[in-house]
Amino acid sequence: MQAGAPFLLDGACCFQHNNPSHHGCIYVIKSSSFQESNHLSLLNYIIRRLLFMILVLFGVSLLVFSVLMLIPPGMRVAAYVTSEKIPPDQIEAMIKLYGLNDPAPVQYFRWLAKIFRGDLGFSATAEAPVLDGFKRYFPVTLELVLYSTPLIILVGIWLGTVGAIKKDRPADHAIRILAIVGYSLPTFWLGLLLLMFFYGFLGIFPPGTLSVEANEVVFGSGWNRITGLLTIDAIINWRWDIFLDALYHIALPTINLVILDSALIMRLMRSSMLEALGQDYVRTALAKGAPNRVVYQTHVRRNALLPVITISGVLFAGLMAGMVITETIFVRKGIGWWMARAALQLDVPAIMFNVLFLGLIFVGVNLIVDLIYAAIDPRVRLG
Amino acid sequence: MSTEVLTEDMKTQGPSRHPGWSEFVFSMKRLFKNPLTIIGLAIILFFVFLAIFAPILAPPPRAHDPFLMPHKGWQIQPSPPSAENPLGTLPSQYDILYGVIWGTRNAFRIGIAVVAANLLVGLILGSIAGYFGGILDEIVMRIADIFYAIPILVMAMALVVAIGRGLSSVVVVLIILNWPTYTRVVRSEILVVRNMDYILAARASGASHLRILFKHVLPNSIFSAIIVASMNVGVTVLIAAALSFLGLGSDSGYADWGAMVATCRNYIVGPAENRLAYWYLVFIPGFTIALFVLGWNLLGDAVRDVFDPRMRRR
Amino acid sequence: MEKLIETQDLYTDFFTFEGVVKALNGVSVIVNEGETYGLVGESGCGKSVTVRSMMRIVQTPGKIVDGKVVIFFRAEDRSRGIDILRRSETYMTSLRGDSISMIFQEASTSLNPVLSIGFQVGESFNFHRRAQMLEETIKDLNKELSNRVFFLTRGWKVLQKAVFRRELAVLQSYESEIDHVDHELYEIENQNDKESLHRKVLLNRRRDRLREKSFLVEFLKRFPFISYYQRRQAKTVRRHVVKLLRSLGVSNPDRVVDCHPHELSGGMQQRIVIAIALACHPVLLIADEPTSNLDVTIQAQIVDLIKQLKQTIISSVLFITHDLGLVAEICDRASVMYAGDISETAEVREIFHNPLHPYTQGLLRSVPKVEQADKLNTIPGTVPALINPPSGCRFHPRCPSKMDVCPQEKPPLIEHSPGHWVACHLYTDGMK
Amino acid sequence: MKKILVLLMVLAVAATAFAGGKGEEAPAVEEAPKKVVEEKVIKNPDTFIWSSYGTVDSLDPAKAYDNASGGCIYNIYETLMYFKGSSTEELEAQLTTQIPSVANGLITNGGKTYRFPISKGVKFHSGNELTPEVVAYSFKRHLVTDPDGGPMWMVFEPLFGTYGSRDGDGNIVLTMDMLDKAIQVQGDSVVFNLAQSFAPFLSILTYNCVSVIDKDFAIANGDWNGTAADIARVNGPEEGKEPLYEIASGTGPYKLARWDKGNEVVFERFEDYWGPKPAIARAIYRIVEEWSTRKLMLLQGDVDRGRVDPMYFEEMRKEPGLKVYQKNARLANAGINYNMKITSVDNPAIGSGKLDGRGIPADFFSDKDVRLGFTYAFDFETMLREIVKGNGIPAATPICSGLPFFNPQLKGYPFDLKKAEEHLKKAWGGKLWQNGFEFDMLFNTGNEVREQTLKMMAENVTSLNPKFKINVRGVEWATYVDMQRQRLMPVYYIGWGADYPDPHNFAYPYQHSQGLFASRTGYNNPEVDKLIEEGATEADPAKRKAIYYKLQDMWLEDVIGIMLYQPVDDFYFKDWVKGFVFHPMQNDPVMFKQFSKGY
Repeated sequence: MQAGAPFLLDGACCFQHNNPSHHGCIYVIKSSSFQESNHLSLLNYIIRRLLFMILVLFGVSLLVFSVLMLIPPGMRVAAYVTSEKIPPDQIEAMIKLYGLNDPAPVQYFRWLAKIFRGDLGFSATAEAPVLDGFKRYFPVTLELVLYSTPLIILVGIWLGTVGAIKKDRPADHAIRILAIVGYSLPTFWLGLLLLMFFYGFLGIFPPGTLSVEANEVVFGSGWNRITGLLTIDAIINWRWDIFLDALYHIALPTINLVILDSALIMRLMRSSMLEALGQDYVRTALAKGAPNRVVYQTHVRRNALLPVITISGVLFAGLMAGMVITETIFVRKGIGWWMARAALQLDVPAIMFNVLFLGLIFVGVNLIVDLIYAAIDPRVRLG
Repeated sequence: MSTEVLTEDMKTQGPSRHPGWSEFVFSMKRLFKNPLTIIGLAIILFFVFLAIFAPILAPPPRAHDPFLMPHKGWQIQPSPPSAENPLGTLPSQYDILYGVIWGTRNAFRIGIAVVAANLLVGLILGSIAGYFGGILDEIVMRIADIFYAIPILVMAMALVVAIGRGLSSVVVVLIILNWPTYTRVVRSEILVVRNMDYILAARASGASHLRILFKHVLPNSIFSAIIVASMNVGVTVLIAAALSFLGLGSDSGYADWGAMVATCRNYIVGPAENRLAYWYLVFIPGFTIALFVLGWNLLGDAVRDVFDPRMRRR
Repeated sequence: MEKLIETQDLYTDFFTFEGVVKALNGVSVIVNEGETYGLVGESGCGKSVTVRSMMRIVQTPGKIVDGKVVIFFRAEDRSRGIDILRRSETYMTSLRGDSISMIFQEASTSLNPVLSIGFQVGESFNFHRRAQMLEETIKDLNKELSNRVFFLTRGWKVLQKAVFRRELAVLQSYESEIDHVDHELYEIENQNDKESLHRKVLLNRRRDRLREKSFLVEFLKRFPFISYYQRRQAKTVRRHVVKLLRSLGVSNPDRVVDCHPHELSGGMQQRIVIAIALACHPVLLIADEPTSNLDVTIQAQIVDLIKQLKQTIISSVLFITHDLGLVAEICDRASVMYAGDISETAEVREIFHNPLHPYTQGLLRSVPKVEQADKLNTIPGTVPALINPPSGCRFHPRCPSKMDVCPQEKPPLIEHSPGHWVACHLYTDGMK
Repeated sequence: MKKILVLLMVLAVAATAFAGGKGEEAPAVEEAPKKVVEEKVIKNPDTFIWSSYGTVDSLDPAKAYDNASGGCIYNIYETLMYFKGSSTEELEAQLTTQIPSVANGLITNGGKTYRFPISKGVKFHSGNELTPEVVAYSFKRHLVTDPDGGPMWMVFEPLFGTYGSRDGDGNIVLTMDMLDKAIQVQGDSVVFNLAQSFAPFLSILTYNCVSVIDKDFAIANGDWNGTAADIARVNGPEEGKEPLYEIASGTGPYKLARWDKGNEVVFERFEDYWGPKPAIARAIYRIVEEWSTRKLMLLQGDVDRGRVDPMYFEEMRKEPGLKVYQKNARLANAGINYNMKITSVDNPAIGSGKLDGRGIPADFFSDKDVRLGFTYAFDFETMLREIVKGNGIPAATPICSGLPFFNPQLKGYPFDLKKAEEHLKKAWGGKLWQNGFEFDMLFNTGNEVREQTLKMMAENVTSLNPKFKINVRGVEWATYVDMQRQRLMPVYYIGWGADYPDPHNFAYPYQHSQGLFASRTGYNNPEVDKLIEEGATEADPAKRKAIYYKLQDMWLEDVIGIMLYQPVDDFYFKDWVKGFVFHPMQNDPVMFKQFSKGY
């Protein structure tokens, strides 16, 4: 849900619009000569950003790990304790077995070493080695992301634009209210409402990822699992019934995410459109005899998109947080669902891995965002 | 040769108060012309009313622990709205109305506490980073980056589990995890203000850093931070609610909206005769949260429209 | 002398949160064919608003509430003129940048930062000379096809050609029609009886149908990737742009076209803006303080450029400035504006030697002279806020020779001596 | 705005279209069960799907100590013998040809030697033959592996009189010759030599932790190779590192087809199973956490059995199209134990740690009057009626109905606030009453019954005297485990399910000073300890009866805690399911071989 995101978003959109990046690693340079080619500088920019990424990830791992070390071993071992019947001295034995009593640095470097050996540890919540768990859960999330993100962006930008163009007309008001309500709704509540109405009352759009029959097919023999993304695999296996079934199950969560997250883009897009509309170059375009359509599409939109792009990285973080709740409610066993459990059961290996993974994605997304930004806005030089 | 001279010295005869002030007055005027502001305020005031008069509206059965919701018996099956429970009950007969009313206090406690604390931290770190810049800035901001890279909800969950569930720990955790936002805002504002003429002038006239910081820089950058804060109260409550929903807020039976919604998860589908039998469970507590947050967001939105440099005078 | 364009007491308001800003208070200006006309006044007196109103590009929250803007250069009707405020937006777009065009102060902000120079200049051609562009493109393609090409490339070129042909055809039919329809509509505007209203509706419908020209073409032009074929035609446009820039004395234009505004110097930017305006050889060029915030040498260059263009391409220039010196230098006639009113209009020489309006006198007095010894004398008081402007003559609070009639009624613009108009109670017969 | 409306409409249309298109996969909830009934359509007729929420921990018999894992293992592996039908005393042979008894001379040496003739012609899923060596290996292997938190302790107790293969510091004390001495192959049979005679031994041998595994298969997959040198390697494996964690080859009626962790375990019929051929070809244990989902799947017949929690029995009994087996008493019970030796160092649960009204002393409950007071203040009727909703049999002592030597006459203390008050007045020489107290009662979050019960108890006690304060707090499982370990909780809410149907299995943990719960609560009564040890080793039923009756009396006399109830369970099947036989100790899932589908 919008946990965190709007914090960043509002901070970003109303006070940092002049700074294209959240990292301050991107410079707006007014260069008077146009001889220089920026390919080289672009390359070393990317390299520097990758190094920076590694640095951040290291920091993240250190931070998260030390936080987890604050938790007493007796609690961390609980991830492995499944029943009340286990006597205390056996718990002690487990603590020793997993070396939870060692000083934090020792544990950290043990963990680090293991990672470099490719052993990410065993996740008690996934009941499998972390990597297996990841392989199992990630496609589910990825699929949802792949379906919802484009929708979120399109809907958000479209409605935002309409709102700006039709400023202070009924449509605008409707959209503004939609947006503000949209991001005031608790993710979980909206999810439950959708579920109650569609699934409980109408008996359609069930939770989960597949219907029982489809499940049999997918897990049965004769189904080759290539991507792990149900819809894609369905097409590869030429099973349109499965494809539809998967869509049928992914529809509700997608709607849920779209309603919630597009609200933010909507808002930002509208305001930045309005800002752009007031600029002098719009006047120039008009004086040139440009029809309104051209003014909006060529002159205004590109400029208006800049701030939207800027925050899309942050939006992604919001989306990930939304996953935790959405997946929990719609019983889609993906990364979000996994993380929620891991966090509740203090499944240290899983938490560490997921946090790092998401951190990686987050930083990566921001890098891409900066590149796109630079591509759209010629004033920006990366380097 | 131009008449700019003439127009210049005309301008100087304008109002000679602090540049921010007249601006502020104007903004306030504008703020209250906006219907959204009024609606938002109305909603918030309504909740304030609930919070203040909770003891009268819903007299607590156990004075020393008013947040514990009253219940008649232990029937786990929730019962629909009736004379004695106007809004129905949660599983094991906790009165929803009572929960809604007393939950208001919790909501405010969380929202205000977290935002205020974050604001403070943000101001301190932000002004240090922004004003002095250099290595300090680097350090603070890189740490902020690290925090941004951590998925907040997950980290919050783990932390709450670690320091023991309950609203107080939710508050603490949110404070720990959210400071970078404010720090950033304050910093970027200060970076803008820092090089303004009157600051330079003050510096030239040999005023001490602290003095400049407190007399000139902060007063001008604190605004936006406060605005962000006002916009974030709602959001904070949302996150807290989400945590409670995931089972990390207070225990069931305590007046906490998120936890109340959580109890309804097993009652989405009603019995055969009426599939929507438990609508009140799902609907009422969640609606309360939504309304509360909506109130703050409406206000925050209006405030932003007014104070946001880009949206001014449109 | 032939009138070229005329505004008849124009009222433009800005609906801001502070209140309604009455920016124009019945402005009447006449620009004759072949002259350079100056509009003088302090910043914020409504010069720019006037010209923007003339082009109907007043941006929100501004709105033209009353008045007429009549043009006389369309062949359609020279005697009566056409009130463009009553014409359709489509008509206006065909007018703007084609027969009337405009250059702005702050060249840096009036260029779109994210679009290349070539594109921004080229747009003018695309809007108003599209047919020509297409024809040339097709001609080029024919030439290329005449000598032997690899068959795939050939296929591609043939395809492009076909599409361009189609577009051209559509465009021509559209233009002929739209003009016709628009004219009819305009005719109807003036007499309004029952069946003409009905016809009006019909015509409007027809125009709308025309507007979405040919679905195929529009689709091909807009759809991502498919629209790639447009590059070919862009090439032609580019050629023209380069030519234009060179003619405006831009050094190595074929590199400049690929630049973005921020890569150019201020003077260069201003040249580009001018280029955009002149692309289609307008009849009237409106120059809105083109030289402000440029350093003096550049200023001179720009001014010379405009002068020389005046001789070559454009028939008339409407030159806006707060710089009396400049007015004296280049204008034939000029009006002095104050707070949304025209206070005085006359030959430039007349204005400088025999200013009638107290404000004009004040202005002239406040210009520093070389041999000046005593301190520079100024007009007391400040420009009034136009939300609630002074009643009657808006200048009266600052007027040295204020009379009790001034606050009461607004002085009409009267022809004091031939060709010298002034709006001041000193000269109305209404002096009691 | 219009556009938005259109969008919504399109969505709605799409939704309905989906619904129409997939009529039989997701029929509108209302008519689903009815339809099935009248048309008599059986969904996936030769597959049996058992849905519940317990996650499978490990498929290694030596590790599995929870219902879900156990249930799966029983379908794959077999033990030497198992219970007949729903009896808890009568055994039937599985991999042995005869059930040892003193009568048939297979139990000798005063009940210290057991001989099991191993049946022939039994095949493992891998095709390997069952031999006495394999059986012996299986037992030794399980003892050697002995994972932490596993059930192997119950085999160590009779064979070696210890409770595990490691001592307190984790050093391995189990040696090869101990094993060879205890478990021997003689001809066609396997012989066990016990440390001392142990009455429940036979019933212990029904537990999944002594399932017979496929020796060659196991060794091929890196399991213990049978030598002393290899013991250290396989002993005490980490979670998920047990050799047989996710692979299996047993003699059971079903073989493991697939374990999609956290989602489902799929079994396929083992065609050359030695016993009668099971009717169901394919059985699935599917994990469905969400109750509403599980419920709907059951109603629509997408699953044949859905686990239902007591709180929903009432509403589910109304649902059409189901076959319900009501009120089956499990061999399990729940109780609240008073902690008489609370760890007092930085323990937030006991406040000030003194009897000053703001806390309680560490030995608060060592005063019998306190215990009696609390016990009398406990309202059995309400709990059974409203919290457990009548799905429990009131229990007086740990030894519950269905166990041998259960004393049906005994009654627990009645709900009587008067008595409670007078006892609390007496407690701590009256200081308790005048100063009052405050402490926390803790439960693991999510366990609603515990939560309600403790809250009710707290409310009753605190209603006696405004100076009494009890905070009922929920803690996460992690915290809960930690607090148990450190013995921090003033009262323990405890649940115990039988490992084997013998009073020893209940008396020991609850009452023996070394037992799981008693040790946690610091209860130590040498006389009781002596009795329990005798009870275990005593062979003569009559004598045992006396012992256990005594123990039950002593429980009530010492008021170690409040025995709450013995859970009774409803089992909900789709009405086409046939052949379910309830067993008081059954796992979840049960053995699939008993089922068939049809009307």
